[in-house]
Amino acid sequence: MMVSENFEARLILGVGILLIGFPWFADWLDEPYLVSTASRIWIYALAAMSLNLLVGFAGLVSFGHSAYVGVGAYVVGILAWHQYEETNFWGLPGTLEGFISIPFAMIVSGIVALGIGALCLRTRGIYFIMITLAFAQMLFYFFVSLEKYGGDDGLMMMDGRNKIPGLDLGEDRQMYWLSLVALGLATWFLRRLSMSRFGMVLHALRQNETRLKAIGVPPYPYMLVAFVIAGALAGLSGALLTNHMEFVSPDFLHWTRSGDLLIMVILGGIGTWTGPILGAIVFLLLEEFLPLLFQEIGLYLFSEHWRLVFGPLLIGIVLFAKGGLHALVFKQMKGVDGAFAN
Amino acid sequence: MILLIEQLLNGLQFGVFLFLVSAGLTLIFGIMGVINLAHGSLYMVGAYATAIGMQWTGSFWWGLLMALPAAAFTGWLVELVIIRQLYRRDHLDQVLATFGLILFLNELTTICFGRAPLFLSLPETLSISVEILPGLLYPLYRLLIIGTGLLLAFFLYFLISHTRAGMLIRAGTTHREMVEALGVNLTLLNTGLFVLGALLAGFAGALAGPLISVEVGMGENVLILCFVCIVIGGLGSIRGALFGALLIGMVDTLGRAFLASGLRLILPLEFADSIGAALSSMSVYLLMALVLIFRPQGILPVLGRVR
Amino acid sequence: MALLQIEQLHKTFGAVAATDNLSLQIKHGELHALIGPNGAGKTTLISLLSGSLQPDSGLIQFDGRNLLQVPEAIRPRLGLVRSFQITSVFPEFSALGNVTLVLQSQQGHSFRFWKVARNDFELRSKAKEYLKQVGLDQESEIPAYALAHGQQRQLELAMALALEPKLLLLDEPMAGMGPEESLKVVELLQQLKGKITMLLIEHDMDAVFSVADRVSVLVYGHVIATGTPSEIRENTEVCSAYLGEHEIPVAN
Amino acid sequence: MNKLLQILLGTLVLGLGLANAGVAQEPVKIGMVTTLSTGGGYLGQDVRDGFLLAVEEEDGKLGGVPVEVFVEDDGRNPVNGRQIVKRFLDRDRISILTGVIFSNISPVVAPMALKDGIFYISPNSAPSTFAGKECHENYFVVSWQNDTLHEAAGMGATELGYKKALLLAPNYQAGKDALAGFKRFFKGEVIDEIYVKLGQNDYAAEIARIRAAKPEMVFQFLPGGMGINFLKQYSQAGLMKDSAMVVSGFSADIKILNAIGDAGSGIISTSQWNHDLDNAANQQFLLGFRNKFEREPTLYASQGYDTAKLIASALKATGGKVLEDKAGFREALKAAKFASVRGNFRFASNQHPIHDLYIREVVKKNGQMQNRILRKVATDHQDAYVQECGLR
Repeated sequence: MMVSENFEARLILGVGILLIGFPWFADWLDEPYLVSTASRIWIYALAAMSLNLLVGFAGLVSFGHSAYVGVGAYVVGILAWHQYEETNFWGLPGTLEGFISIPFAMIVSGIVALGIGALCLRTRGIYFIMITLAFAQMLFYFFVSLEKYGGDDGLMMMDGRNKIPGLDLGEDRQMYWLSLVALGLATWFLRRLSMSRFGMVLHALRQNETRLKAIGVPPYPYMLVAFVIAGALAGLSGALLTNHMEFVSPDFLHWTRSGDLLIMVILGGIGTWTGPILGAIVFLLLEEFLPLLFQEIGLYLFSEHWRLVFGPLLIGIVLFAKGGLHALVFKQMKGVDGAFAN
Repeated sequence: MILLIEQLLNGLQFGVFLFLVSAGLTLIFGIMGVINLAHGSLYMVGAYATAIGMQWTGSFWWGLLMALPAAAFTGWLVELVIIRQLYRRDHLDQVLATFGLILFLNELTTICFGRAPLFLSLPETLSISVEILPGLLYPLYRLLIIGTGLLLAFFLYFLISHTRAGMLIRAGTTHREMVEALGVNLTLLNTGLFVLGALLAGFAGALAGPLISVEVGMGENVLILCFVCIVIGGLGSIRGALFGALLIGMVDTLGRAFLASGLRLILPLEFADSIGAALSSMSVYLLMALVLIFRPQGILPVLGRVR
Repeated sequence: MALLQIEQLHKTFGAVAATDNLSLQIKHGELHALIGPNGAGKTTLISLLSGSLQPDSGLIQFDGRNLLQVPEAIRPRLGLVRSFQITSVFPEFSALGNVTLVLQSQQGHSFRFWKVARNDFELRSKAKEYLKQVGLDQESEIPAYALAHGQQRQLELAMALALEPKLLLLDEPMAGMGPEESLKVVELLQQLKGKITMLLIEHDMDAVFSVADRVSVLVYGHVIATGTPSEIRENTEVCSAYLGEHEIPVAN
Repeated sequence: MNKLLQILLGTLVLGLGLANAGVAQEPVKIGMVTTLSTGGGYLGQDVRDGFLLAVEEEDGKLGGVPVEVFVEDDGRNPVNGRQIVKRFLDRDRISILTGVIFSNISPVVAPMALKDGIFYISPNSAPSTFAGKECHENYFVVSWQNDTLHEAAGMGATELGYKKALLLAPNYQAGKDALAGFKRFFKGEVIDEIYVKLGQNDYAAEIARIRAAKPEMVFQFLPGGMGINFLKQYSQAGLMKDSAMVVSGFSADIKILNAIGDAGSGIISTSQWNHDLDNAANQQFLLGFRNKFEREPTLYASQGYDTAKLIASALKATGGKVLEDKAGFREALKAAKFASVRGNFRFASNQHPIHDLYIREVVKKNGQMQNRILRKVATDHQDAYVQECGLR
């Protein structure tokens, strides 16, 4: 079982290294804008990854994950805005320094996750799904009503993307590399995490909570810490997203965004390593290129109504491809279900 | 005072309306253990059927009548083709599949009826306001909704608690295996139940038609609210759904009605307005969070329910 | 002073009194068997002790400590450990993984995020010992879901032992085992006798009467008799309670 | 795995690239990112149709210069909008970006275009930032500044002699701007302001509040479906006769009037354009539009048409040079030498329009609800942010 997982890890590493070269590949295709699409994919993959820590590791189905993405995104946006307006944020000056605002975004998201998690984790199952959704909705309306920061229209980063010494994020390739590296680091970190003692407890938690209690491990603190870590990583992806878009709006927190993330995870394969990444890739590519594709092959009805195909596609994957794309890709290998087995 | 009564009526009307959609949702979850995100689409189908029916016949009543078979049929089809595959799957799969279903149904509707919202107007006889108290004018149609809604609620209550089918349903929510062991044809029961839910949702959609624009995606907005209702009330219980729906209806309406003006007493105007508006749009979710924190099983959970 | 002291314990579900004015004492080091007809409330008692149920009234003293104030997840740390009637292991973990996790939990909190757990060889070799003890050392690398039912029961036992219990609550450890498997378990219990105090719930009367130091008989949530196996055999009340249920084997 | 996907995708897109390449005389490429889906979709459809009508009049040319127009739907989602514009810039290499409908899209896409050095010409959305501090030499607005029609409503209400007004808007920026705009020119007293949730569609509670407050008039800015629902419920509640309804043009376009039917009669609304404006350009526009699409144009269609005509005038002046001669093209745009369907039209220094504004009344004419101009409320009106703009 470990074999398949190690293989998967090596595969991710290898492909990841290859992908560093993607911008040149895009140039060769004379389609430089693919670079920006790809960065967006890596950023969402990161968010999906962090959600997978809850859904896949600990078995906690959070339906409000976009909240933490959004909070992280807003932190970067708001700091940049204060920098531009040369005003203070509770006495603190705004900033464009990536080294300050991105970690800060992670911290704030983490703290928010701590607060929300502390309350939500008292519930289980569908109740947990709904209460996480509830808090996400509250945050959504909170940001909508934040007139000072653009309310519903959101905030632009007037002075462009964050500044990171040695990097020029204004340049799309460097933004791409940053996103790719962030995703890589997160994956590595989460992998270490899942193999650590902490990870073992999470996996155990997913498998049999009563038993875990019976061997003297109170689940709550572990779930909470997992929740915070996931929140912080989501915050990171949010921070990157704002940079990529040079814009942030409450739309980032809308409940359908949480749905999208969940779908990426399920689509790709819950509790697997390649799953969330595959899910993000396929989901976003379909979303962006299905219309164009149909346009090209002359099915104009579908090019406008591509969801007519996308919807059944999702259903099909649920009904016939148990374990998502991951299972499809790796089905020749055994023990996908036991991918985490110690 | 008059204002307060009128707002209470509004809350009641909204609540009753939410109940119609929630009832199906909670039963379907209760007995089949299926989270059906596409329930809102059935509501949409009802609304569209009414709109189309009205365009053909020119009569609101015929439209209303058409909504029921349309919704029922759609429900039956959906249950047969998709939901049936999901009974034994976990919530995640159900969420994903029914989400796909939403996309599909919405897009289909768009193709058939276009994106521009449809609007249906009430027959003259209904589009008037009646004076129910001296000085209190209230739209007749909304009164009608309250009436029918409460009637249906009572009917459902009777169905669940005083009929054999209801007995099975109640048993099914708590001891599924036991019911199966009794040799009851669960498939039939499920289909019937699903269609019943679809009927209610469709009817709600039909009622909503003349009040709000009939457009693609109208289902989702209602859906989320209804989930809140049934979760607050306690999943799987009709009583809970009714309670939750009325509670949400009241809280939402009264929040919108009085929160802002209330805050103005303690806060400077512009703050009061925006904070009030923000709070009132959050109020529903705030309520749900509070309920779940203190009653993680909802307020009126199904007794003996094993999670 | 007994290790476990139960006094006037009450627990009712609706109208049914599953535990009715139940009092019981378990001495240090003894193997105390608890028998009784189906629905006598045996498993309920285990649940009350392990903390997954709260009594309506009564007192439970464990090791001179009021147990009712200790949350479920903490009780194992005091040395009060249960095994489950319905097999309950971590299916995706290997047998070894299951026991390792138990040992890990024994070493206090698991907020260690970086070191790879399975490289903790000291822990794993210790885990292997327990597997050996229950005769699972051959299957240590097999994921639990792939183990035979009997083997899962043995794993269950190994996990319980790994918690180094002062008092081990065994809820029908031989349920669904083949004869030779149950024989293994009986031997194991023989070995453990004296080392660990045990409360054994078991339907297999031969097993019970061959290993138990003392036996208590539970009927309708109430202990009607406690004594050595031989005393219990003579007890007429018990026979009437068991009339037609089990016949009690005569020692030869 | 994902590499494979990328390659597949790559080839697909390569195909697209080829498809758009190799036209005889290289046409001027215009990207139109607009909103065709969602409830607000009809706005984008009308802008598009109005624009393409003008192109069709010259069969494929504007100002005698061949143009290629790429139209894509942003679904009112800034994220999609950004991706589309990215594609426009990097793949299609457009030189003019237009079409944006909603003010949550423009702040995202406009800077992209401007940073890329191409021209941005808005047929609709015009947030205050770009009229003031953030105004840009390559940023033009043909429609109006976002506040304009609300300001006009304020003037209109004053001229019609209303003293006590109650204001209603969604609790978001555009909504607040709208009320601010109205108050800027309303002389009477505002007895209450109600903010509702964006996307709300049942207004029982608010209507009850209005009934209790008994204002002379109600000014509301509830875009798209929201407004329609409100108006229907408002008239169902029988309030139309007690308190007049004054709105900005958006809330009373022909589409909405058809939707609410008789409930709409008597609504006062403001606009920079109306079908009964008597000028040659308008006649031509109405004729063409009705023939081609067999429906009544909304003010959005007129804006799309004007936008195309403006571009045409500039292309004519520079002989088709856009990015080759930015300064020239910019001057030509500024000059705005085209016959607007709204009559007088010229650009202020912030390159937003200076034009006349009217109040209209909804009347039933041979079975059809329609807007009839009551009177002009402002001549050569220009927006309030022009001073903040550095351009001269």
